[in-house]
Amino acid sequence: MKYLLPKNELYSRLARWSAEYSILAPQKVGEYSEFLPFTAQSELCLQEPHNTRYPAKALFFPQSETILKYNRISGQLESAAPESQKRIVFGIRPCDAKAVTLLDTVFAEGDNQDPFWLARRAETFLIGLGCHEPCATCFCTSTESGPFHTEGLDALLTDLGEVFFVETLSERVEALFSELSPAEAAQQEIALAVQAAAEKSLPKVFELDGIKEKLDRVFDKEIWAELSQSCLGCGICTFLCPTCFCFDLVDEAQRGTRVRNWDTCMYRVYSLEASAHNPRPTRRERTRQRLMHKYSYWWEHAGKLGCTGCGRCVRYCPVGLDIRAMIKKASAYESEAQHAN
Amino acid sequence: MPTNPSVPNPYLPTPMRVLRAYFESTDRTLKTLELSFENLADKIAFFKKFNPGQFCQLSVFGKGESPLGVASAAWEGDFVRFTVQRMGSVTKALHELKPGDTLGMRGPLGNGFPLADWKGKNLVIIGGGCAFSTLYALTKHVQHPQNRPDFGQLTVIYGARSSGLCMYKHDIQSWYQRDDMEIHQAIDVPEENWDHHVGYVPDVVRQIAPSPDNAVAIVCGPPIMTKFTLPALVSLGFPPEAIFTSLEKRMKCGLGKCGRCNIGSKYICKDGPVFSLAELNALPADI
Amino acid sequence: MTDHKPKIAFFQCHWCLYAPEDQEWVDRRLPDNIRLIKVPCTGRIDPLFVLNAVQGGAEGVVISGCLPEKCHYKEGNLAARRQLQEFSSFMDYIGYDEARLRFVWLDLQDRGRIQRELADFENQLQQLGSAEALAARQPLEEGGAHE
Amino acid sequence: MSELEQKIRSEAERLLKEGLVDVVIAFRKEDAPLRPQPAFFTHPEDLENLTYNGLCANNLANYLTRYPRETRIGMLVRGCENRSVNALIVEKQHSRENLYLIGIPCTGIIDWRKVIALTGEDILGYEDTDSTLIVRARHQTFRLPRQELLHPSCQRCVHPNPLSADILLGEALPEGDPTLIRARVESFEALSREERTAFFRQEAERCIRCYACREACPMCYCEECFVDHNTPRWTESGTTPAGTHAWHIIRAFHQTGRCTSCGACERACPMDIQMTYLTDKLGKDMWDYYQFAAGMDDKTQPPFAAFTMDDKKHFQAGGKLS
Repeated sequence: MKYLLPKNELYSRLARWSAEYSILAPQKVGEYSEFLPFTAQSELCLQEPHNTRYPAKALFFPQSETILKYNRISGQLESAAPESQKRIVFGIRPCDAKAVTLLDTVFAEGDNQDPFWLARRAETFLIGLGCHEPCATCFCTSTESGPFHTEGLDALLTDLGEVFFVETLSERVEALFSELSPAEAAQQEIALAVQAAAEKSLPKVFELDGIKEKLDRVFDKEIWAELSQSCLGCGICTFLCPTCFCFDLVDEAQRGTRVRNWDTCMYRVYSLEASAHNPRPTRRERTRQRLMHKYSYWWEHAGKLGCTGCGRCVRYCPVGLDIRAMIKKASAYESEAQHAN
Repeated sequence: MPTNPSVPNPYLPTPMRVLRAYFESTDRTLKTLELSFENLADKIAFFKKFNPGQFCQLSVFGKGESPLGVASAAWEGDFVRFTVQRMGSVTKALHELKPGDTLGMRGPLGNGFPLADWKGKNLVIIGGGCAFSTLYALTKHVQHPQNRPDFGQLTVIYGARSSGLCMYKHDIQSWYQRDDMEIHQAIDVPEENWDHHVGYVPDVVRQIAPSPDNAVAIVCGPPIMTKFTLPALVSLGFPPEAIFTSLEKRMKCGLGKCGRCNIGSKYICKDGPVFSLAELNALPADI
Repeated sequence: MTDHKPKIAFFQCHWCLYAPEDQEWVDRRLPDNIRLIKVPCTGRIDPLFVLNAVQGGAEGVVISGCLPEKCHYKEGNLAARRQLQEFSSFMDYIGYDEARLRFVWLDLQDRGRIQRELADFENQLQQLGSAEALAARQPLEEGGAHE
Repeated sequence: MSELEQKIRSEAERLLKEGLVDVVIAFRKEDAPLRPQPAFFTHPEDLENLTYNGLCANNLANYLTRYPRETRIGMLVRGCENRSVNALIVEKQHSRENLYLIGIPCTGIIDWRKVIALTGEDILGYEDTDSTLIVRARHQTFRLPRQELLHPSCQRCVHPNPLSADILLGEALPEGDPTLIRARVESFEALSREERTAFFRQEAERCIRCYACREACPMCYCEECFVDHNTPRWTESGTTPAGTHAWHIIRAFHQTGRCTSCGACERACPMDIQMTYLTDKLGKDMWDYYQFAAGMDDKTQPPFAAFTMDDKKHFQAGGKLS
């Protein structure tokens, strides 16, 4: 169904929903925005072209969480799986919503499903806000996504100035919007025009066709040394990435808990073995792993690209490394001979 | 869309107790732990899934988890055996455990050896160092009278740096008396009173030259040994589909989620640790 | 407030020449609220140790070392002084009261001083009240705490 | 292309062509808007990509420790980078003979975040002039006053000129006002204890433990960082308050007498965490107690390594500095 949500009714609408749901929406923290619980005092940040700085995956897969508690003396163990909670994530961007569906393939499919992910995911509605002004660092149109991509969303909002054009995408959120006035054909046309214009403002930076094969071919080539030369080896690109899911399990001996923390293949210690052997000893191998995982291995694991083009890694890389340029260079690098010329 | 939040916590270990703990090597870097189950249900669940070649995550609470290959066969009894090399903080803590101590275990994890595919074949088992532990489990499994008819000839080649580092000495000594298998042991440098092979495993393999006819070769050992043994087997005529090895990498979850043991399209913990050489050749050289 | 016994982490250089009865008291009769951590030299005390004590719920930290010219390792305590002194002023800067860190550099002649210092320090901590702001970790229970 | 950029390029070209160095570390043109990248030139023909302007934000001395000491390195250095190089030489991380420092008097690094907050990201080009940054965005051209765009560390910079460069390109600039950096520390010291704690917590607890501050810092070259050490583990591993506090306290403290106030840590931080107020405090203390400032020459040991028996006159009976 299609509805119109006047902007001046937004806060009262959210307040009404908040009786039944806890609502998470982007709000300003200093210079950036972050998903925070909506309260009567909240001021939403929906106009900023930039996405929230911290990725929305954290709402389902927090950076640090206790997975079990133990008592070393009694030997008692206790699982710390969370309770499912009715939540609405309001204003999530399409790239982040798509990323959540990508992470479903890791945590919610096949054997050994992750109860932590499932509990947070089951009753959480994703109400997305399309990007009518995509940023120059965004590249969702190149990554099987787009500024108004609907994958993973329960509803999608299009900013039409005074009103949001709402398109519901799943049965389960229909009741939330049923009191709103339905959108007419004219408004839908305006919305489509806004969506098309946004899409057009973001031309593709690379074609995905054959990119996996091209990258697989250059796996052991020198290009990775060149691409990773200025890399600092920090965790920004992976921690801010909405699809990176690597984690570490650590015993906090002083608390008696085993916690799960985000981890990143960009750290030296990530792959360092107790014998001191490190299969990825330099930034060259680590950078390669990050890019190959997203642009080659994901396809084999899940049949999908592991990047949604949100642009966070481009925007916040402290040395200005741009994954778009890196992928382009790597996939264009066919042979050492060509490089020498 | 995920719908079922009531799945069990796969990171929660099952409680275990140390039944026996003894050193395997004279330098005290290798220690064998035999663990018994605290709960009957856990024991039933474990043996329902268990297959030689699989591994478990052993937990020492406060220190963390360490992935270790199972070194016992199911018929040996209601316990699970591991041989632990003292290396990092967790294995050090494992070495400090005494009979009666409790610890956690998750598993069995991974695929294990494809025993069903090997039915009727001759087995050439080649191991080096403490990585022999899972091959010991395999050999024990095959030796059982019920399983023995499923396989043809059984040849075991086991190398260690010195006689002091040879594991499961008593039992292996008894294998020389068996008429249903061949056992070859090797150490790297000559020692007094050692009347078996001397030399590196790849060379010993070339010397023994097991026949590739209707055979599979299983190689587990330190990376350097594996690296040179695989080509030795290829040159003996074993096709890559008939050579198997077990990989190791740093692991955390053991469930194909934490990303750490990723190598190309595979996760060693979930899709392995046992791979055929043919499968390995298709993976990127990221190990 | 006054009957509250503040938790104190007490780092002692194990070469410190205490009078025998003082050492006996430290080793065997230290009150329950004081935890003794022996180190081979004050130079071994990484500021991390102090921070760890603070985060684990120590309301005060005492560091006892040798007089400048009496270090067993010649200059371990000299290195320690510069570092730990700066660390305490740095902790003060971010809000942890400097008065919760006390240095005691002493010698055989200072008979009974360590007991007096600890009693005085305990008194001082009682005046200061609780130190929750930076004790960011739950206090440890035996066997590992259940939160 | 600016005159300065041309000079740098010619000098780099000379060094490479004459075989005086193995590599020239400088900056190259950006892929992402306003973000020139550190670059490593080994062939003179690659130098066409070399760029230099106020948006070159990294401390290049950071890359020094990646090379063996025998590698002859030509490096672009501004005031702070030169001091970092000096501090690294004091710590024997490279040898001065194998370095050729191309010095540039620095007019300050422009904070790209401040720029895009004003102009948006859709930037077609820009020009960095003495007093103005001219940004051509898609719909509008902005002329922004440069001084206001500078990164806070640069606004407080005391020594903008390289101190020991082999060649100085451009006119030396007047020294900065040394009271600014002190004033900031002093104003923080003047806050109440509760306010100081609150500020520290507000900043530190936003940390996502990405360690960009560590990796961007030339002085953080340890093979194994204290947070990665696990036998025993001294700090909490996650983004809990205990974990983030410990990281920020100890990271800063390890910089005592070593930090050159370049601000690279803050520029790298993805969460806009202020942390130079921590290292600046330590710098101020080192100056007040030991009259030492890091990186002013390549010989003097930092105070924590230069303790003496005479120190006892510094200390009162209680062990506090007098």
